[in-house]
Amino acid sequence: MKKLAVLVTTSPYSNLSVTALDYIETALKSNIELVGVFFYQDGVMHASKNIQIASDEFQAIQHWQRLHHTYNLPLHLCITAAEKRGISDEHNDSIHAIFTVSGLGELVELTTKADRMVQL
Amino acid sequence: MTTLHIVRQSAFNTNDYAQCLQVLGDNDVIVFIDDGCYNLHHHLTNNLIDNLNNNLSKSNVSAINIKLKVIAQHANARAIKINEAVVSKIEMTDLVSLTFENDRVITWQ
Amino acid sequence: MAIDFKGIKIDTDKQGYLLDYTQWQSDLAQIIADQDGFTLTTEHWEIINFVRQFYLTYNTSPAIRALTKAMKAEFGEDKANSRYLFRLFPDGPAKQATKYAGLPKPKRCL
Amino acid sequence: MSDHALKTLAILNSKAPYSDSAGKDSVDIALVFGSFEQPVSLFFQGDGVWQLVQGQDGSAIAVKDYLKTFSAFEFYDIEDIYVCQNSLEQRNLPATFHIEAVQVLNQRDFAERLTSHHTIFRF
Repeated sequence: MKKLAVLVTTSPYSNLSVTALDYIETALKSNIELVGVFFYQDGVMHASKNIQIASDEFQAIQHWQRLHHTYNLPLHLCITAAEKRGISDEHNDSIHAIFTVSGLGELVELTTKADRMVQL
Repeated sequence: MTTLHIVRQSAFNTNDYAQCLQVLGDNDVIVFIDDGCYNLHHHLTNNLIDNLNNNLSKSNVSAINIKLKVIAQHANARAIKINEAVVSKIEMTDLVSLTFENDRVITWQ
Repeated sequence: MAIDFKGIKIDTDKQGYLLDYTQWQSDLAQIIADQDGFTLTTEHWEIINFVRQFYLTYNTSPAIRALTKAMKAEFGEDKANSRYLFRLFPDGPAKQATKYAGLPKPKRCL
Repeated sequence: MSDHALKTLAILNSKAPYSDSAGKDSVDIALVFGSFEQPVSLFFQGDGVWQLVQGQDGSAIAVKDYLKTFSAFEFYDIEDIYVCQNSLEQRNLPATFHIEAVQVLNQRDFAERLTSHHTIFRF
């Protein structure tokens, strides 16, 4: 089975995350093993509980939740990049439960595990 | 050994696409997604196609036999016409397949 | 959080790391270490000085492997290894030596 | 162990150093891969070449000068550093840098070296 990992560096209020989600879901449906998604730079904003997007606009978080629950998709968060943007797992936990608090070591791990690591 | 180049930005706005063209190798694949679709209107793409057709290595393109593709849905949404004689329409499933058919991926964003 | 040092208030974070590394002086190291109930020996000082110098030169605190590599030339193989460093600093040399050297808390993601 | 076979990483730097954190974010990744003994090469293209210019001082504009960290690359086994000759010429920059061991490559060699890596990140 082919193994894919994805590095997400674009924020949930950029329309680019629609493409990242579409790409990942298409891969999952194509029977490709997603070893994990790593969120870095503005990509970490996806994990914020405090983001509210108007109900008639694209809700990236709902799709991450769906993919996480349907496919057991690991979602790793660079905690330093997150804390820099006001997202923290300490007091007033502001991280959606589907995300795993990680470090860049996890990015190394995903890169070595995957046949392809794609930045989106 | 080939590279899949995913081009996400308009060359009217950034140099990403121009930089991509600098590192092309023979038989590489370029896929335009998101605002990269606008590059179908950019002279860099016309130049590239001319060079590929003439099999010349003038301008900054020395590679030959580059395949140009665009995600149809992304181009259609932007009312970008696709000249299928030179650029092939693909779907997201094709992009996923291309990820593994080529040896590596560079995202130009 | 703050340390009162010779009448000057030195701000720290809640784990005791200085907020401004330029306020550090060598007399402060043991005071910071006291908060952890930790006594600094000559061997600790070698590492603390080395880590601080590394930071001042490269604007980053070294990861453990880079630290041992950098130490090789100055200290030789006996000391330039992670076993030696962890024996000196049981909480981890990256976390502990940087703290007593007055350097910023290492990033959580590293 | 095929799962953990060494996969070479190239980081392609395309942004000037000070206006955003891309250059710093890129160095952080390079240092971590180096710490985990994963081969990593650095490439500088386009405005990325400004990161190598001598005599810069981020502190003058209150930016943490992460460029100083480049001098520590040897301790992280980061030894393969390449810059695009075209990009230097376009900016009228000399091939002198604030770190040693930078290799200037013409377009073809730059492309070939870059695409000899398994994974490529671009910042």
